[in-house]
Amino acid sequence: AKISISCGAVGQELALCQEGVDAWAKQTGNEVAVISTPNSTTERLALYQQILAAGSSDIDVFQIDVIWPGILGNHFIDLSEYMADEAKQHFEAIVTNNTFEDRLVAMPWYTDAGVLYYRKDLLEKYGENVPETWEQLTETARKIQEGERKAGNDKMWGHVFQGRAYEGLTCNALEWVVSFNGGSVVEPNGDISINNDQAKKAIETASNWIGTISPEGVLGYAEEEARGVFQSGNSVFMRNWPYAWALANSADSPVKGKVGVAALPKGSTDGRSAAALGGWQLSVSKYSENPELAADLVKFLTSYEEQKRRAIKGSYNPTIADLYKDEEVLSANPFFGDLYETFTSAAPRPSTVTGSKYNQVSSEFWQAVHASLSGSQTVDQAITGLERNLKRVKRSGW
Amino acid sequence: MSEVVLKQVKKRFGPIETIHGVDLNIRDGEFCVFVGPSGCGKSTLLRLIAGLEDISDGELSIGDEVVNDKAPKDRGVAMVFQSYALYPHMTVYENMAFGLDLAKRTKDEQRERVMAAARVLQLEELLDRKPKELSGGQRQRVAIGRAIVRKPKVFLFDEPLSNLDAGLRVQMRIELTKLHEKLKSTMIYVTHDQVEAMTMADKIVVLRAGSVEQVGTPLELYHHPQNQFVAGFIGSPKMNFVPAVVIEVSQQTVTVKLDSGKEVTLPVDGSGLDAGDRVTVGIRPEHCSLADQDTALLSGTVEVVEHLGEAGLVYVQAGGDELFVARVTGDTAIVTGSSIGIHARVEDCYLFDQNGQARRRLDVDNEPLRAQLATG
Amino acid sequence: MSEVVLKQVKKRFGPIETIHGVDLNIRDGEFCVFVGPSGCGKSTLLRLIAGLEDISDGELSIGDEVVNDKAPKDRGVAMVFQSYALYPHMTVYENMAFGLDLAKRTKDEQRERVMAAARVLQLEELLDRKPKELSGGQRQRVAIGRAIVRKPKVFLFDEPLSNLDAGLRVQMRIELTKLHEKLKSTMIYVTHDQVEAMTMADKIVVLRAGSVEQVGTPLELYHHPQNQFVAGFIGSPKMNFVPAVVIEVSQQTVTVKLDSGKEVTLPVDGSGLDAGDRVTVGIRPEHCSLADQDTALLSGTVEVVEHLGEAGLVYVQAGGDELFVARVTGDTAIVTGSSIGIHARVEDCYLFDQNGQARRRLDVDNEPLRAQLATG
Amino acid sequence: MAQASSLTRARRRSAWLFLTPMLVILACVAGWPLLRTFIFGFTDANLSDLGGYSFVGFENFYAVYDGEKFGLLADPEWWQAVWNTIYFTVISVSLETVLGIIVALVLNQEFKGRGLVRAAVLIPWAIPTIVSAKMWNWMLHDQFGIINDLLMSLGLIASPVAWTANPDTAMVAVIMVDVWKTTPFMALLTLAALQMLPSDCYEAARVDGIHPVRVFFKVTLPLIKPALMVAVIFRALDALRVFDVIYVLTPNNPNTMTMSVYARQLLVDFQEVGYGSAASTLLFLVIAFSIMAYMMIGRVRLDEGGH
Amino acid sequence: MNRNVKSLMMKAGFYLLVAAIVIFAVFPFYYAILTAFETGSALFDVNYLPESFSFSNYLSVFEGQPFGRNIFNSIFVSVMVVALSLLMGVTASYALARVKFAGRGLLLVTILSVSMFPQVAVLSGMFELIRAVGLYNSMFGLAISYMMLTLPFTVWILTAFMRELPRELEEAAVMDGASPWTVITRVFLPVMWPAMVTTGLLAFIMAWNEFLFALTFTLTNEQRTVPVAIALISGASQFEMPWGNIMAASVIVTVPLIVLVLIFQRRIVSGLTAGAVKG
Ligand SMILES: Nc1ncnc2c1ncn2[C@@H]1O[C@H](COP(=O)(O)OP(=O)(O)OP(=O)(O)O)[C@@H](O)[C@H]1O
Ligand SMILES: Nc1ncnc2c1ncn2[C@@H]1O[C@H](COP(=O)(O)OP(=O)(O)OP(=O)(O)O)[C@@H](O)[C@H]1O
Ligand SMILES: [Mg+2]
Ligand SMILES: [Mg+2]
Repeated sequence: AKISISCGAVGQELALCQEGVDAWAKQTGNEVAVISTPNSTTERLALYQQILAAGSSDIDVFQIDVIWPGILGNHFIDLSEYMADEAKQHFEAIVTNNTFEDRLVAMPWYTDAGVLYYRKDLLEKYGENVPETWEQLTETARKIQEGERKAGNDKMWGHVFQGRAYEGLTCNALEWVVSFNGGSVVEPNGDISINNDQAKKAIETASNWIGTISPEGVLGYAEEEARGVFQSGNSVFMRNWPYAWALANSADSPVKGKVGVAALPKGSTDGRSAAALGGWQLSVSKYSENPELAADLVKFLTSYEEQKRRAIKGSYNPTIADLYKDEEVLSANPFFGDLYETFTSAAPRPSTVTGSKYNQVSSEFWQAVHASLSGSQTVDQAITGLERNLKRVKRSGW
Repeated sequence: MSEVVLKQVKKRFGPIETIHGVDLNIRDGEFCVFVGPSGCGKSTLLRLIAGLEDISDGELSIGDEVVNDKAPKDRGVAMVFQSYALYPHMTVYENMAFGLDLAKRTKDEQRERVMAAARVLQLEELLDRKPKELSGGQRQRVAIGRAIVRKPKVFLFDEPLSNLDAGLRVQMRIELTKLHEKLKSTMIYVTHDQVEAMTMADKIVVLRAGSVEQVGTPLELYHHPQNQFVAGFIGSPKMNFVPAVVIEVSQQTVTVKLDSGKEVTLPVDGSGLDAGDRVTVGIRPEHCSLADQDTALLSGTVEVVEHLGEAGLVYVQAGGDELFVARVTGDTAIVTGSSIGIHARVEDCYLFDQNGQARRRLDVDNEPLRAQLATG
Repeated sequence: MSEVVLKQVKKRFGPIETIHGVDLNIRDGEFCVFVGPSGCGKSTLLRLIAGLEDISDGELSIGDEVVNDKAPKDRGVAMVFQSYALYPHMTVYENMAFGLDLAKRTKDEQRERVMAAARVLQLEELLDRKPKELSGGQRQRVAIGRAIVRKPKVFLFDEPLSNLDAGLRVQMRIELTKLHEKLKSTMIYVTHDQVEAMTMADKIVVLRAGSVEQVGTPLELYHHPQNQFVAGFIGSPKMNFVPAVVIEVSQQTVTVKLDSGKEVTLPVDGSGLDAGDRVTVGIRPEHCSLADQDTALLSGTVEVVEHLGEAGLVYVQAGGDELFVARVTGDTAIVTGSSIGIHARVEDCYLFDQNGQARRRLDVDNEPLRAQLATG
Repeated sequence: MAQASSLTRARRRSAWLFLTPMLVILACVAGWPLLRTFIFGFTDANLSDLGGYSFVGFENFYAVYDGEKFGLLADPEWWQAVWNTIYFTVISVSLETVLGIIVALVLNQEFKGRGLVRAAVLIPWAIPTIVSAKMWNWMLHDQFGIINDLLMSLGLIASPVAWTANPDTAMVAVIMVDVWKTTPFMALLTLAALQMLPSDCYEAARVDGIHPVRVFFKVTLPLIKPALMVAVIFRALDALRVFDVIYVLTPNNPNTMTMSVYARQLLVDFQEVGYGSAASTLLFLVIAFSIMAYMMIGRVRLDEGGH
Repeated sequence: MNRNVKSLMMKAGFYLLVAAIVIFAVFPFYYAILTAFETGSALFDVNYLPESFSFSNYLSVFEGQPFGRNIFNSIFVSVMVVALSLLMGVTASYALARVKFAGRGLLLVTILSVSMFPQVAVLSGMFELIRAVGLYNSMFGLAISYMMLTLPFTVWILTAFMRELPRELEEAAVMDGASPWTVITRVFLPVMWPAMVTTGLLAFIMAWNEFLFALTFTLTNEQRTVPVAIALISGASQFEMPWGNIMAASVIVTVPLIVLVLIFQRRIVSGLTAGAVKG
């Protein structure tokens, strides 16, 4: 039979997927068509929505973002029928995230989490440690920024992150809020928890960065803009995803060899270090003509061996805990070991509980945060407004 | 059969009626000339016949068939537009061949016909030019060429020779007459040129402000205009009008007294006229001769003398509002300011009643008599 | 001062030279008429003077100043285009007022001038119409109106009256003449109308294929054409050319023998001519009279008789390639097919040598004699 | 002229014949999608389960529950979007029109290399919007963007401007990019209009010594007005529906959110097909109203020409 | 020689204006070309002149996806859309511009109203439609759906231009026995070249650059058009934006359009109706 799978856009990701798929095809004697989808997640989601809403069987296996199980869950089959056991080997947080209305609608494929990049050389130069708390980060950043500027680099900034009003800001802000023990905006039980002092404090802290240790432009930054600043050597810290590691250390990078990666700081000493959970899953469309075969393909692709291959070849973070102890994997990606904690305890966005309304929730959230950061609203106003809006969105329930 | 018959044809542009119920009967093969003042509706009439404008009211038939509702291309007419309307993107050759091409003539036939027309119109050297590279007269000839290659049943010419020089105009006139004789098509021709109208027409239609004033052969119009308008319109320079009072009416003559005091007896139909009626005497410039001041009909001071070469025109202040014009020989020695007397034979004079209607001239119809006079 | 002087002016369109070195001197305030066959370059000359076309070679000055490189607007000219060139989106009023606006005229003055022009041109009722709602002649009058409201130093008129009826044309002619007298502007005027040319011009320029053939006053051209072309071009119907052989040459006369065998002695300058030379005798139609076949210069059968009303044209097959045309009275009784003899006075004949160059006519200049003849 | 001659009727028949293919295609292609949007506007349809919707009347537009107002008409964000859109449209279309005319006038002149310049001018329009918007995003970057660099080295600004992030400049940036991108559209259409002008009345204007500026305003502009008006209508339509530029440059920024972005957010991001369709319908009405107003004010004649 | 100085200054001013326009229009494209030569961190530097000439970005565009095929698809679809739009646009605009009939204005407004819905709003309906007629994942489906974008535009623009043609031109053709179709094809079209070329070019570019429909109505790389192909280009991971490649791809896809403009702009010439009518 013929199965079609959407995975990745053009490039290395697609190539890796193709290899995996080919292996399965050879093994089972089936035919698989790999369908590439846009690199941009929003465009990818829009495309999926059209295809799924139309009940089209054109794609059997979908590669979905970690926040989509709730949005698209209705269109996917319950994978626990096929791989309940396998699911147990994967990080629990992700599996929970992928369980929508008691159905395992997606299998974890690879994960992602926010990390803190820092300039080893600069910290050393100013005799600072890697910050443990946001407060320390602020201090250190300010000090180094001032010092460097005096030394002539007037483009120097302390910290860059994703401040543009988009999903990335939700991740960033969620990390701040969680690290201050401010809850996860909407709790797993459906309660709207954002209006609390800890959360406000978290956002307040970040707001103070703008114009001091972070350029005003950070309000328009997504991942690549931030990386641009950091990689040009113009920032001490950067919050980003692990992908930036390889790039920052690439041959022509001005900061090659001067970069360190750490878990994100805690809110305060009693807070926790929180990284937003990212990553991709595989789902099977319920309109598929061959759901069993498709599920089998998913099983194959999310298996230990396949994830290992991808980790080694493409630095894709596995979702199976054991792989973080695998020698081969570790030698290919030394910082996997350091960040194991980060990956396992990554904070999922409240996407599963809010289901198809997640995007609305997220949008309200990033707007409120963006408003506070840009100073167009006080943190208090923004958060109160956010709570009200979320209640409105929730109305009769998620 | 390509008789063109108009019955009470009217045309309105929006609220304005431009053609007020025209009745006209143009026989098959006839050469019919439309004349009339600028803006009187000549072009509009042609466009109605061509089918380019809807007839607001009335009936138009071409060759026994009512064509009010027929598309222009089914009427079998060709037209030379007053504004030429050449195809700007086509060469002269293509412009002329276009209609033939559409009629699915063979390339050879097209070439033959176009070349023949080009020869007649002296356009042979310009066949590859685009309209914008032509002079005004050349464009006009292309427009003519486009119509004549098609050999339709009915030709409509809207001032086709107006931009040609006199010599060429004479040649074209002759060519069109030849064409008419050869094709025997019906031709309807608008012109402002008296010579064209007089020499080419089988029938002249005089229009005025959207109505037909008179229809007739050229000489009929010249000799027997129905009213002052037609009398003034046919003939160049135009007829002089001299006010007068009826003195005596007999069966075959009317005696009038001109404002100058002179009394003349004109051989015209006097029925209905009474002594004392105000009338107008018409005298054509070409019928004037110089005379002693006492024998002359009129006399006055010469205001302007125009020398045309072949003739001279003398403008005399003879008491009326307008100057009196007399045509004299080209070598005239009359000078401005001199006093002259003007005479005209009574049988050359026209008489119009108060309403501008002409009285029938009795002498002119007497053909044997006239012939006798002429040779005498 | 708005003298217009052309010195060896040439114009090429691409590779084709259209104007071949024209020298011309038009005095300030002069009324100069350009005539010539269709396509000879009249419009092009006007456009060169207006500055609409670049002069390829030579020098053009207006009022003492070389204007080759001056923009049209700085030349102080107004022009009536052969193709009218009206602004399609403006009403008649706006079309006429547009040129005035720039000169910062007050609205009142504009209105006054436009209304005056409209009155003269009989456009008063059409002031609110757009060009596309006008008849051909009405458009042409708007084009004239646009030029005359401006009162420039130099007027350029390109066949401005060609689409008007005879009556209106006479009126316009008079109005333009009046305008000329009032403004004393230099006027350059292209026309195909013999009457216009003869009556309006101070000076006529005869063009032929891009070159000047002759420049002179109307009567100069009529009586002393420099060559056969000019002779044929001035006068309508055109001059008849009869081949002949020189028999005898004296100081003041040349005796020639026509192909018909008749010998005539013409009062022309014979210097340079020799007995036996082939020459051409020119006889204008209006100088012909009927004569007995034996006293006549020529005789032949009548092929066509055209009745123009005021005159008749008789086309006679007299042996040559072309028909011989004679102008007779309007009431002529000559009929097709009859044999007639034609006579012309020797002092009315023209003589051209083998190259078409005219021999000086000695009699015509003798003004007292002619005056005597005329009144006699 | 109550009743037309059958000549006119035949002409009209052939006119309808000519119109038919276009109308059929349009009806086929656009009929169902538009109707569907319109209908969905009155339902509570959701993308996650498209089949199960019910009609809710005008609830998507306006409804009151427990004293709290719901629906688009009660949503300040919607009104903000409407205002943003209209602001954006008026400014950018005006700028584009003026610049487009200037560019067209230049391209209308004869000069060496005109063909190349014409091609060059069209480049902004030719680059896919998603690409060009991203490109501008890059160029407008506050730290390594070339625009800031340029302006700073020219001494026009003292410190880098965060063009897309700063609420004050976000709209400026968006308008700038849009003007850059779509001026060629206006320019090209204006150029076509200029080239189709009847040429001879310009000669009259030249001889009459009328100043070129005046000729432009009194002759050229009125003559190209019909084409220009249509070009402006389509530019305005596009601007009123603007999406890509804003979506890429300043996504989710309430200062630049337009009606289309708003509708797209509902339809795609929030999966609220019903609500989103209602927004689209409302958007349609706003556009229709704006365009009608424009055609009224600009005296666009729809019924001109022909006989 | 005051005048000469003045005219020289005018000329200089004119060319300055031309230069300004060209720079304004081309600079971002130039920047794209520059970027396409760059790799890695060089992207984050501001430079005005190329510092390296590496064609690796151009080459890698063609790796991993059938970019050549995508270009072909785009050409195919765009040509088809332009041909159909112009064909139907020109006939419809003849009817709308040159025949008076009741409801003409209304019809025009109706046609226009098609362009008043945002593209996303019609996406779903169009998707259903395309699938229903079995044209999903096919060039033809795409072309049909683009008609919705280009037809109203073409019809309106051509109508506006067609109205301005001299009436006598049509009449002359009618007298020559031309049917309306002949009038359109053999008389109007040749003098409408500037308008046709312009609308054609604009419609071509619209179709060429359309993204949303192209993305949604095609599934496989072999059927996709260029903008989608560009959107598919990705870096080593989800977040990395492979600027060099994207710019290279953009440059590649813009070149055919430039060539197209260079070829067709010759047709945008003035004075096509010169000499047609008098008055
Ligand atoms: N489209 C139109 N709308 C309104 N009036 C018009 C229209 N066309 C012509 N007219 C008017 O109708 C009258 C007749 O016009 P027509 O063109 O038939 O005149 P004409 O006799 O040909 O004159 P000319 O000798 O000047 O060409 C004119 O007064 C003209 O102004
Ligand atoms: N743009 C052009 N390109 C090439 N040849 C041209 C151009 N314009 C005019 N000509 C040619 O130049 C010659 C002179 O044209 P012009 O218009 O001056 O003639 P004209 O004397 O005004 O004739 P008419 O009395 O017919 O108006 C003609 O033979 C014409 O074909
Ligand atoms: Mg007329
Ligand atoms: Mg001319």
